Amino acid sequence: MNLEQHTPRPYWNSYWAGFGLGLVLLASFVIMGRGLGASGAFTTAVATVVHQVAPAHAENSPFYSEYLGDGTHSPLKDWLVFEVLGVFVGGFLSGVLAHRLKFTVEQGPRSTTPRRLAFAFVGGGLMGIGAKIALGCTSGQALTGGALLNVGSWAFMWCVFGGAYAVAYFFRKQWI
Amino acid sequence: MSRFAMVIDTRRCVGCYDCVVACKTENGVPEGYSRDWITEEVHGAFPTLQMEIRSERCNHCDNPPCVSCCPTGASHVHEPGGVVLVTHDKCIGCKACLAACPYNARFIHPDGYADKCTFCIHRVERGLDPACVSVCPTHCMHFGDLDDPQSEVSQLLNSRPHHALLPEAGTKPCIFYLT
Amino acid sequence: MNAPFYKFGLFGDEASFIIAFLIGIGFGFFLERAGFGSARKLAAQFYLRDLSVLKVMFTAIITAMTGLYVFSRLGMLDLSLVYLVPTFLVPQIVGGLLLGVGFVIGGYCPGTSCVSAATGRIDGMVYILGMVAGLLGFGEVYPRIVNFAHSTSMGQITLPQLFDLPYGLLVFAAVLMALGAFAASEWAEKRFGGKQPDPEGSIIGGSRRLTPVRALALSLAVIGLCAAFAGDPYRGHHTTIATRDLEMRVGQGADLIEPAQLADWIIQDRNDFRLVDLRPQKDYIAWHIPRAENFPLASLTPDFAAHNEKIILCSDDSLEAAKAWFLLEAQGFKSVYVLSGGMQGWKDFVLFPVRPQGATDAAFERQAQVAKFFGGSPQASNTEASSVATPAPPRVAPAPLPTAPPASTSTAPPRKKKEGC
Amino acid sequence: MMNLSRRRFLKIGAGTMAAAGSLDASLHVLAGSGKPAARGTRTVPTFCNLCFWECGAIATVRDGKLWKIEGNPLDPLSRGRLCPRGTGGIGAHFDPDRLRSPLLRVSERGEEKWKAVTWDEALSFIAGNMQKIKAEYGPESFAAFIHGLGGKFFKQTLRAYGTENIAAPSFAQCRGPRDVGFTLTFGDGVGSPERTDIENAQCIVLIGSHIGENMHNTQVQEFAAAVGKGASIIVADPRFSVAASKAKFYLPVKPGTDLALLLAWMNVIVGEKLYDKEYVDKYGLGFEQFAAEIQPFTPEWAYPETGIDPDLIRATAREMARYRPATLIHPGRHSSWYGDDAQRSRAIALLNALMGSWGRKGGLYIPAGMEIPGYPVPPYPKSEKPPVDNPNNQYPFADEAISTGIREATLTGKPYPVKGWLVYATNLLYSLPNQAETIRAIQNLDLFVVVDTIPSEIACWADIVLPESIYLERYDELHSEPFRQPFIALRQPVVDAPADQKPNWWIAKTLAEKLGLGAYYPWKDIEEYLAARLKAAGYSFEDLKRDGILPGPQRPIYFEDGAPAVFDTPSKKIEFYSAQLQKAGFDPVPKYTPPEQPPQGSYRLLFGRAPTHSFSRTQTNPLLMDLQNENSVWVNAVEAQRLGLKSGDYVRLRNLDGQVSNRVLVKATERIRPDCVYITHGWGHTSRMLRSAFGRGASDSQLITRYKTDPLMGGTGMNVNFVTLETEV
Amino acid sequence: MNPLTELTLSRHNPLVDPTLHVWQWQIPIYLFLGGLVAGLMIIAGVRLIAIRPTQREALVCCTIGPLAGLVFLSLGMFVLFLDLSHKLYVWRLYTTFQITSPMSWGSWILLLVYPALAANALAHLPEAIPALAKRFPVLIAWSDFILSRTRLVVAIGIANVLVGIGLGIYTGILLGTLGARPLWNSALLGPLFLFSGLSTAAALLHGILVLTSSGEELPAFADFLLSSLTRLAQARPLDQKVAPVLAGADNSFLTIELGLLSLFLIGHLTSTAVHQQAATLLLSGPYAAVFWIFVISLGIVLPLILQTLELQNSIRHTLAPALLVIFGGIALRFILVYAGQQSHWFHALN
Repeated sequence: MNLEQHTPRPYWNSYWAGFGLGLVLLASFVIMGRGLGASGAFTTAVATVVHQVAPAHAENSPFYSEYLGDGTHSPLKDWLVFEVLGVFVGGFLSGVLAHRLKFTVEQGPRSTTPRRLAFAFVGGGLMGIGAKIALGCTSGQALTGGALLNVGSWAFMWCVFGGAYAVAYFFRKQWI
Repeated sequence: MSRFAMVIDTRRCVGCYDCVVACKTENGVPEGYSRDWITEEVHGAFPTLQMEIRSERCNHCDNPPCVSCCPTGASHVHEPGGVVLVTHDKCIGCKACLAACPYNARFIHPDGYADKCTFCIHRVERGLDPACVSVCPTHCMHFGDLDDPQSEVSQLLNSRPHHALLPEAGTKPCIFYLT
Repeated sequence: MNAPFYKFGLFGDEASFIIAFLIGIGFGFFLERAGFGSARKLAAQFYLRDLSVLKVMFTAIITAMTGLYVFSRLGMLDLSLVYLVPTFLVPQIVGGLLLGVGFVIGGYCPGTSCVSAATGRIDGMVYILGMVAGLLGFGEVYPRIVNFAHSTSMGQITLPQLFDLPYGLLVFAAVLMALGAFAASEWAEKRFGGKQPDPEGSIIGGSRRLTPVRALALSLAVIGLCAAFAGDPYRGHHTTIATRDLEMRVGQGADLIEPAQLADWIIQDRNDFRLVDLRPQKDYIAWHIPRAENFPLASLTPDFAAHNEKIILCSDDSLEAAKAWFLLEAQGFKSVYVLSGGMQGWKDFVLFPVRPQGATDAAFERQAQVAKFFGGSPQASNTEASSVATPAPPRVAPAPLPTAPPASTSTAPPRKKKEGC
Repeated sequence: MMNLSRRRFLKIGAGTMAAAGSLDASLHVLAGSGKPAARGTRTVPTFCNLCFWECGAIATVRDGKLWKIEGNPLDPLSRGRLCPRGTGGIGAHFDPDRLRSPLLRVSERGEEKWKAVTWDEALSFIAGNMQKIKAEYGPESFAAFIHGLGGKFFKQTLRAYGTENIAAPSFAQCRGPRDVGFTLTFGDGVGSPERTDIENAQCIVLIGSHIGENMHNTQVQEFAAAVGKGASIIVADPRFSVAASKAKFYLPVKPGTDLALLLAWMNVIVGEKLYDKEYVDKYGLGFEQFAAEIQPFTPEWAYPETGIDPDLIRATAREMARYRPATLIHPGRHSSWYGDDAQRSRAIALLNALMGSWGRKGGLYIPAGMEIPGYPVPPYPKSEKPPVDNPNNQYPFADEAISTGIREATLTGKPYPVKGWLVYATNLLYSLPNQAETIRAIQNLDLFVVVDTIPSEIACWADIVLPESIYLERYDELHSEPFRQPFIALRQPVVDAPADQKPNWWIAKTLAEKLGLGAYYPWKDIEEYLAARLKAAGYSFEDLKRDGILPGPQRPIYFEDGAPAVFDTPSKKIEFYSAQLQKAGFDPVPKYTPPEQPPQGSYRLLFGRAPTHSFSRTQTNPLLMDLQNENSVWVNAVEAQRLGLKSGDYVRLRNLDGQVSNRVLVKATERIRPDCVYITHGWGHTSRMLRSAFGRGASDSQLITRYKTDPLMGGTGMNVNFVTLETEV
Repeated sequence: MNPLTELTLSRHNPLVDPTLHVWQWQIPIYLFLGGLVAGLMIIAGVRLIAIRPTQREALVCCTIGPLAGLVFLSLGMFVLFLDLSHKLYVWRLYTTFQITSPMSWGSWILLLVYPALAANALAHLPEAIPALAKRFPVLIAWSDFILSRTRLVVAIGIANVLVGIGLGIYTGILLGTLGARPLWNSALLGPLFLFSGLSTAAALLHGILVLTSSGEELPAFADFLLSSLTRLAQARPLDQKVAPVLAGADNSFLTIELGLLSLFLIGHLTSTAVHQQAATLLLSGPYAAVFWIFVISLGIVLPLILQTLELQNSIRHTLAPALLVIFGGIALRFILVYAGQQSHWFHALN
């Protein structure tokens, strides 16, 4: 047996992947009456950790306290937290089945690993802040709100693309 | 042989807590803990209600699961009388007996050992009733020997309908409630 | 079908977490399949090399959008119960721009970073760490920008509401726009990415056959077109009513409450029912049965009472009561009753009961006393029923604007976490 | 947590002591301080003071430490068994929040800033100010609120000083209406302990009395015995009380409509001729007029008012008649509810009269007392001014001083100013309605003295607080109330007071001496006083000290056994139709007026007792706190669900005057009507010095801002407040 | 559950009310470690018998496993000790033997575990950790002593298997005999915990194999984290003989565990109302989310899928199944201990 045989399989056609994603989103609407999300789960996790470390600080903060619930059960017992847990598992499963599981760093040919990781960290930070200001990220706002014809979501969506295209030129060395 | 038991008349009991406080003073039960307690069970909807008030404590079961699960023999059946007792300096505080008791009658004494009702064995051995029985202003509680057909408890059980708590748990409790 | 299932109480919170997990698996699976576990693939979008992001996102959006439209238009789903993130326009624009910049720098968005981390991408893991750091920082500065974050609030608002256009039309517009964008993307990919279009997987390139992808696009377009003319999904309530069951209940009179029985319940202070007065407010204020709450027909929303509460409807107009009865039954209320004879029945049998011919005073005494209690007066058997027409002097003083249920603290909405991601 | 750490500390301490065992003993010898505690147990008979029932008890001391207290088998009241409060009474000795020394106020009233002073300073201060008031306004301008047996010597000092304005809230705020109603009918009240022959009753009607939850020891014992014997119990209560759970008939009567129910019962009994005709003919007066008056009040009439089905009213009326005369319609005790309470109590009396139960076995027996001559004292000075509490005799049937009347006079200065108060053993802020009014009255005072064992709310407003030793630490006046069996009981000290607390007799006597009234206390100490009184009555003090109780000779207590059938009404008959009421302008036969209804969304506030606490005075008793450490508000389960509340939630109660209570636990229960809520009295303490009770539960007293005054006798009906529930976040 | 029933208890004893909570994290951790050690013993015992004593080869199962077992057992006993509230009297356990008490049985079994594990580890210690053998040559002598006696080897193997089975079943019986808690009231808890222990042990060994293999692309961070262990065991290519056996065994154990868990729940659901209510705690009650997601999905089903793929050579052997199975095993103990304490015979409110 030769493990090298397993080369990663190609990605799905975007339309079919999108269709599948759309059906998942629709299922969420039909079953739960709510859409998908991601950043909320991280916020809850952060709020929980802050609450563990400095309970008084978290309870007094208008930001964290919103994510701590009424105190009757753990704030981690939350829909989005479980959903994001599923995202990890689903992504992992898909990766395993397509032989794409690999410890590696995604970067353009001209980038270096430390630089890429630093950029990833900064980009993540910006994302976290942006997502909180906008009350959602690409999944919670663009995807979910987009399907619901939500005003804010469409405005948000165009701004994501707008913002990204506006600065894309300056970061081209990272990717191409 | 003798088999000590308690018979409690729920028709007379008013749930006044005298048994609870008498136990606390007699046995020096620490603050925040109780060896006996009052349970009120209400069925129905207003105004068609039934309520049973019970003074509850360790049932001193004939088949005590707390004794059989004790790894050190600290929990034991004291004879004569079949009273379930705990030897404090044999108890390691594993809490298995707390988990084994379907009545939740036991607790961990602040000093570390498992504790519960002793049927006031120190009084009974001197020919007195347990403290809770001796103070009850409604005379709803009776203590005596089940093996003696002439005893008050035997006679009461023969003459009146009664039930014990959770007979389905198979512990053969020795506290009976007259209805 | 009563969707969204969760909002109709089909299952509890615990089960919802399991569902969340399963939905999450699906979400993660398709994200990974689309290649969104790879930052390079995602970032290529912004260099017009590979526009999968746009294609995947818009396909997902229009799929869910049309599906949602169809379900709600068929009355299988109550669109008003689907949670909508409120719009705060400026913060969302600013947040969107920040997110866009973060996207290019970091290469992921929060959802895709999970997938990338799960498939071993170390940059994805670092990205998540960065996001956590960002959130921590944001948590500390949030109190200072809270005013900004809450500015330009527009509430829960959709594009159809904003532009005052039919919902279906906007669905169609979105589908058309998406299809146009797909065509543009394919062109751009060819132009900038130098990709040769995959004959099976593209819309404009390749052969002229009706490939499955094209069939998908076509069906979405057709549904969109129909939607443009098919009306508003919000008002498309259709409910199946078990006619035989209803017939049986109506036939047995099991849907009626006799006035005398209601009077007894009020006297005995039974509180296991809600008495709903359907008449216009001014009639209600003029006089009403004690304990009655005023809910004109239009205000009988599904949440005006708990679904398992016993509801008794009264009105001047039996048709009005019947309408309300149907409406509430259709909304899933479990036990709805109509006051037999309506307000007139109340007057005839409770306020101004007529002593039956030959009945003794003693036998009639109870009814007479009840009548007096409610401010009416018992009638001797020979008197004309004309006096019945006079409205009863209300025993219960006219309440000022009693439409709202008693102001209880519990009506304050529980503190709710913002949904969304 | 506190307990745990304290316990650990003690454990460590004990370990150290054991290690230094021999050293410890020798230290005692060296220092010569504190003899080692006596080993072994000893018992001391005394009588309880946890409530007004004053049961005979035997306290046990083990190794010098108070261990337990049990009933005295010789005592006819306790019959050898105390109630939970009595059994937990030793906790009062260990109460960590007790007053320890006299306290003199050093800032504004109510700010709770104090300076500890000596008894000499304290009593000189009081005596000086009392003399000033006497000189300026006359002695009548000094008033007192005194509750219970321990107040005897204070009354003596104040009578000697020259005032008769001495009231107890137990009249106008509690049992007054009942006793007035019975006196108007039978010429005598029901007394305390009540003359109810519950034990022998075959049918017991409780209308607003929750025996079992109010732990009047003998009554509960007799009630349980009656239940055990299968007596038929009829309970009318808005709440499914403990007694209701023993009842054959439970009538969920609408609050405030009890009189309608009573009238309907009488209507049935008279209409169906079910009453004791022979008895009524023999002892009654005005029965025909009475029968005519109640004729319209049929069960059907009562139905919409009370919500009780007419058939049920008839059935219960017949049930009562079936067992007469052994049918007892219990007079209750706390009876100041709706402002028409004397008339309602009169209706209860009349119903008893129809049953022929007064003076009969199983009804209301004729109690017997014991004669003990008083200790001879000089005659008290005669006052020229009328009593301050009832000017112009506006409440013509008040036969005791009206506490709220004294408060009114203090506020208005009419008919003459009141400038000094002495409050003994009653927490006025918890017993009088409308706390704000009491506090305003206090502002008009020149001298305000409170004598208490714990720093109660009223003590916080005092100028000077005197700490009294508790009942286990003192002698007291002899206890001898007319009862089934006559008796004399002695209270004697079991242990020493832990700090500088003094017995009431010492305080009153020393104060009298400071006032120059030493002649009224011609004895050295109370032992001399008690011995002299007992000797005069022909009994031995030593016997009483040994046994605690001296039973008297049994005398007949029923008419059939030869008890005298004396009715001390103007007509010397049972007055079915009351000419004296008619003359004074009141209904000669009770009439019903419907109560005010709660506004939408609010609930009538009802209050009552729990078996584990007495009034507001036991909440710092560690033993009793361990049984119940806060009260809860009972809310009908359906209402609670509508309000989004469940058992264990906390709410605040807000009354119609905007008064908001402390936070209180919800008990969502089927056991109460939907139109009212219920809390037990005595909680929600606001005195910071009551550390272990501060802020626990809600206080009904705080919410009783409104009250309705009974026109017959000045009682204050307090069940007329409505509250809404606010969720506590 | 009759909504029209109100049950009010005045008792408020700590650890007992409002629901029993006598056992916190210590007991589930102890039960997990006990099960894991039991699994390690059984696997070690079987492997010891299975390979011929003369065939000297380094063995994760026979040496690293028992050594880890010794550590885990000591850790478990320490955690158990932490749970005792009357700690100074712990020696009382060994002054008596209470035949009806599983805990007494367990405390004596634990004493047997040490020598059995140690003997097993000794047999192949020199090959497994040559560095150690170099420093303490006496180890080689002991190893030779054991391996030269076939009967002794078999005896050690059988002893390990038997004591392991006893230990594994005991961890379940410990709860199973506490009839007062309906959720625990099942004889299946013994086998369930035994097989759960076996699956975690197999997964652990499999994980160690993966970690210590110097196969292509050793995960850097894992290398960093566990470099000490890998150095001990000397990195070598993935043992292509043992790894699939372990994965396969783990799959069987997981399948049996799943079956037992189903039987356990079916048993409750077809029993009395209190048992049904107890099972509901897991199926749809407050523990449902954790049960379905962490125990069933992530702890059993997902590793089953992954290991099946590994066995089919569809994917590489990774650490993931091991971590998932171990995590699932811990979650199972936690959930059963916590939910069990919450289940009760008074199936009224409160």
